[in-house]
Amino acid sequence: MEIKINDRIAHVEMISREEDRVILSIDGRKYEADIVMVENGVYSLILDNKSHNIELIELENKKYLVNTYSKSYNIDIIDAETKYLMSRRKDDALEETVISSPMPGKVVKIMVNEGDEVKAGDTVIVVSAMKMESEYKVKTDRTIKSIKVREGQTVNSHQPLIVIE
Amino acid sequence: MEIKINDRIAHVEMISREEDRVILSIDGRKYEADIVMVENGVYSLILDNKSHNIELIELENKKYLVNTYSKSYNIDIIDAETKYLMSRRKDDALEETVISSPMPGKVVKIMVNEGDEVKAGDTVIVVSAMKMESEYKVKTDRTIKSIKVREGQTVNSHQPLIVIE
Amino acid sequence: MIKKVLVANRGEIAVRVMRSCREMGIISVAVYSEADRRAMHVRYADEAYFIGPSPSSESYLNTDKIIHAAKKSGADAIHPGYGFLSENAAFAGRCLEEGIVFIGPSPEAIRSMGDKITSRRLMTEAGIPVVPGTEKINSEKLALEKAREIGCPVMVKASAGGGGKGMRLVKNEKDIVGAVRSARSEAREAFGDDSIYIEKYIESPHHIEFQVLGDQHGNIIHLFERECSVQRRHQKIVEETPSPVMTQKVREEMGSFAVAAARAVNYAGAGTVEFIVDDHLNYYFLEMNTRLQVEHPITERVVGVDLVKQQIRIANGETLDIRQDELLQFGHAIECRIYAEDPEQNFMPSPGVIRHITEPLGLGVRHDGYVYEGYEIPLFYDPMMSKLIVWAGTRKEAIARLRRALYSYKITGVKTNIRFLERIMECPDFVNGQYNTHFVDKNIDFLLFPEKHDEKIEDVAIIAAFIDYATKIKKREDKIFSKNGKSNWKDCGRRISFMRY
Amino acid sequence: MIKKVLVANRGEIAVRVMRSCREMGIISVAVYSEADRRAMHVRYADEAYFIGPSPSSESYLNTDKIIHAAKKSGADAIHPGYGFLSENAAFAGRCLEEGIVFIGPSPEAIRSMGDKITSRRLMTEAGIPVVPGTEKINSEKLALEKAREIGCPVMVKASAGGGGKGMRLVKNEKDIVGAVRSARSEAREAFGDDSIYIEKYIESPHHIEFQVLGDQHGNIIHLFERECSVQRRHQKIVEETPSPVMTQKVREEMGSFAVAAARAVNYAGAGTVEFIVDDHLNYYFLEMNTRLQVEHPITERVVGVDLVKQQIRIANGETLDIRQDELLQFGHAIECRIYAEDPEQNFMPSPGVIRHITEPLGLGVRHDGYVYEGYEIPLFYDPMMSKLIVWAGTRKEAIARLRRALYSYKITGVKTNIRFLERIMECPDFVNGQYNTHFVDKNIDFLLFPEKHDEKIEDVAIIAAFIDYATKIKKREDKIFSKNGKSNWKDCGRRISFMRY
Repeated sequence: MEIKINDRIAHVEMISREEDRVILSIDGRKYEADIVMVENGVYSLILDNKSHNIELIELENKKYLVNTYSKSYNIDIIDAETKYLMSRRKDDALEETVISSPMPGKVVKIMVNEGDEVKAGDTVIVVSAMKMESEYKVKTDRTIKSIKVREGQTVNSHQPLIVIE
Repeated sequence: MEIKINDRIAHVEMISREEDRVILSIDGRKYEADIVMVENGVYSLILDNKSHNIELIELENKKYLVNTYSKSYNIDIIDAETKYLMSRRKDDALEETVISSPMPGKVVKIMVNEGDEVKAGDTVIVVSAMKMESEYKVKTDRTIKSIKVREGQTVNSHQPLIVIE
Repeated sequence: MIKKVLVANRGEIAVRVMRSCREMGIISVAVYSEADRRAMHVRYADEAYFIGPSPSSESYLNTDKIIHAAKKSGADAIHPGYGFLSENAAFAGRCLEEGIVFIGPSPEAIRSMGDKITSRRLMTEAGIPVVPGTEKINSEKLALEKAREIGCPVMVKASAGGGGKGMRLVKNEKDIVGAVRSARSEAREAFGDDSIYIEKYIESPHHIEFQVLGDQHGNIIHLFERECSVQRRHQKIVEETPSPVMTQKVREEMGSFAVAAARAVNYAGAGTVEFIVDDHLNYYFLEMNTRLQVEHPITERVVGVDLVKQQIRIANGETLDIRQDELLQFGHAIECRIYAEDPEQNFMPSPGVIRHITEPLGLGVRHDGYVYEGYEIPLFYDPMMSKLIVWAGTRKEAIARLRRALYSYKITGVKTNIRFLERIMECPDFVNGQYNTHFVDKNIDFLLFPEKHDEKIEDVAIIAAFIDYATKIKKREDKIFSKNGKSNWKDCGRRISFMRY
Repeated sequence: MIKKVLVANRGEIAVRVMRSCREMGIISVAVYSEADRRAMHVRYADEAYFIGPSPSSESYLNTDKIIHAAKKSGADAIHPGYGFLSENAAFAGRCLEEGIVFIGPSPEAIRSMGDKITSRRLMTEAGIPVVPGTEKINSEKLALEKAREIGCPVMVKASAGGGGKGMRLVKNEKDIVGAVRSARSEAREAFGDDSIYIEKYIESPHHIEFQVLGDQHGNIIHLFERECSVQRRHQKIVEETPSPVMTQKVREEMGSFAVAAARAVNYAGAGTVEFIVDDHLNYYFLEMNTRLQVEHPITERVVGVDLVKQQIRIANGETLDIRQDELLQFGHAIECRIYAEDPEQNFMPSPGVIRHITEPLGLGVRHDGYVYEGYEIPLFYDPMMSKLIVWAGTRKEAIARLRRALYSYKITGVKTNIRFLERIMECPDFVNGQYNTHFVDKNIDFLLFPEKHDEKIEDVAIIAAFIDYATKIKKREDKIFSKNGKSNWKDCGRRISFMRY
């Protein structure tokens, strides 16, 4: 099975599992670990007698945000089902793009109208959250396909704000 | 509906409920409260502008341990279903009694054998937990019907240890 | 005597004020907006009053609603915390009119110190050094004269200015005329007013402030300094006391000036006199904050005084029970502010639901927070979640302790600046006590990009995610199994457990 | 130099030791039993080694397994914490043999102080007051003579005794012969040995102890006293420093004796000299604990010294960096121990799964714990979950602060003694500082039965339970509804929300 961690794709195989003791290989390296979930979403992992605490947040099915002591990782589990879905999705890619805010906020200003042609670097929308305004720009020349929100509206994180093509 | 709190039976009626705002009556007293679950099992209740934090532990269906700031209460919800079951159970009551430990522990010693006749005040079993031994006695003259555990065994809280009749 | 205090604030400071109230046997009253029904200050308070919609302007900044709640609850005093109405002279005056004690200085003191020009004049009159500078200037000749007087480098600033517009840094006298000319033209363009003024430019400024306490009977003391130069975008993020650059002589001088500054406005209450200090320990009055500061706990820790209790006692009309010569700085304290923000995305706020918290504990650690597991940080207010304050006998040990505390401090669900703060504690400039307000900019690469790519740690992350996934798959399978009555998982588990010995 | 420390312990003390290791840049190694895989010390440590089954005798008390783990991990030192192997001279000796630093005193010091008779003799030789008493006595005549010498009241105790058997309190001289006779007969019956000894009976005993630190170069200091008289079943539950009954003169005397006691056994490390003190401040050496005490944090707080770091430095062979005359007691600290137990059921331990914790925070509060939400307190070890330590400028304020902290300290899932501790803080005898080791027995009614029946609070509990029940019923109904596609709950919710303004 494959697991994507940031930009790396690792090959992972379970060799054995007996209760908390697991043996597995990652990209050919063999690991023998003792792993238990100690709190909701928090694992204690003892590997070569080193003690690790790892926090897992399941963002969506098979997608995790994983915090080790020093760093956060985005991890995707790529099992057979995911692979199949990925192969099907490929054709649709890049057809349209959605601008969204990574965090919830309030739409301060919409700088464009539907149908507008915008240049690379143009700001299309300004969203504020917690005393700070963020400007969202397009990276290449595009056309505004549709505007999904109105000024003053409260929006969730990752909610589509503007669709460009 | 009736709610049993320790030894008191209170009559409770919901008058209205709109989101977090509830109006209800308890033994004829009318309460208008703002109540929300803030954490898993923890309620914040504002009643006449007094702020209360109440922790609920559901021991089993319709049975709660409720902690207010100053005190713990055992609360049973007595709805129609419960009443029906209670009326049915009445006949079976007092037929046999189970001796159990309120906390998990280890059986140190069993002082009786099945079939033994014991006198009021006799110790039948000793259970230890966390450096402390507790002796369990019978309150009236009884006969040992069956012994469910053996010496040295680890037992859970409320697990039947000895059945007497 | 104050018996019931309404806290006109939210977040950690509201809880912190209520804690001291509780210790004094005073009933605490919370007010809350729509977004804050579940907030900790509402849960912690004895009483709670709803005051309106989430935006501060319709709730925490709404004087009428707060006064109304105070009246309804029978509170005899209002503590404003910091921010919101804490430096609002009109609100302080309104409390007076309504017969409610405002736990803070007089409206006059707030007003005088709130106005840059008035406070500068008052301080100059009281003999307190201010940043050398001029009044409005309209002639290039006068500008040149004044710049010579002050000595370069100087800043030319537009009187009507803001946002850096009409501002020029002049390092050599010969550039002054050109700078004045272009600043005026830019100011005219931007603000329709081309008057400018000149101020000495402090090259490596430290932000050092002194805590003061004054009672209503004219007694004023200072509780030493706080070094607040670790800032990003003019926002303090780490504060410490004593300041690593301070000397005993300068401390005493600045302390006396801080007391004099407070005296100049008949200050009663807790306040902070801010100075700008250069590398040679030349210091200039900057402003006075007429309220409790976010960073007050480091003073509390090193001096051993509960500042909120002192505020309440002073508001009660009591005489200060601490004498200046009794005070000493015992050991070293550092505070850092924990924000829900993403340092890697230009410190963008990261509101959301707190999934899991592990709070740092133990020797020398104070933690003033208000978020809890399951709590959703609202969009409407400041993203600061908590303050971590450590104390130790020495600065070196305090830094080690803060690193230890940050190491075990975990908040998931939102992004935080915890790792960024750890990097500050590892940064040589900070460790050596050699920093000024340019610290973050100067060290930003060190602070932001600490990690080497470590495949071993990646593998650890992979193991955890993989096991979580595999466990879920297994559970799903077991469910199907057990429905067919064929599961022998338990037996298997027992056997393995047995085999471990 | 010590670079890696194995902590041969569990629970809060293991975590506490590791925290100081982390601050010193020392790698920490945990050992754990079967029951402790999920314990906090395993999670907090840098490394973790499994050492065997849950019973202590097969894990934490098993010298071989611990030494083996130390060797395997490459630890150069072992910290024993308190309890378990901390006062085991053989274990300390074994570490020496294996070339591992034992962070504690020499085996000889442990052995001397561990034996009542040896330590009593050594102390007497060093001129330290011990409880007046006799050696073994086999004649009634001698007993009478000695009892006269000591002065009534006296205790007659069986030499081989234990559990109160063969013990007699004698208040009047005339009763001495009868008491000796019956004690001997009872002792013969119980232990097959009828020798007895006589000791002065201290009527209102205070348990006061002094913290000492000695290095390997003969420097020994004391860090003042701790008052530990609040006990139940000889188990301390609340400790404070300074002691409310202490005077400066007696403090200095006792401190000198504590140092002398340590010097008598060439003590190196942190240790505690326990005294029994009567109401007139007559004091007698009781015993020396040759390890860190549970209650060490109150000393740390008031004196400003990290005792674990000092232990490690001393074990490193460093010279003490603190001089006696530099030390002072700054303010007042109180510790209370939080147990998983049921005060209303004769303090029966209450193990179980921790459902929910709200930790007290803020000014002057230190919290040393190890349990977390979802953690199951094992059956095999001590039921102490944490220690709450508060500091304030005065004793009165410290009590108020501890009450405040206990108020907001919540642990559900297991029963705790938190309310019991709050009652101690409200109890007049404690508040007035007028208590001795009889405190809990004397005030048990006050401590155990605080609540008046309050129907209003019952109603609050009823509301919460009722709403929880009703919400569950509603959810079940909604589920059925929504399956039929008929739910209009959301619209309804919106309408009501709108109507709130």
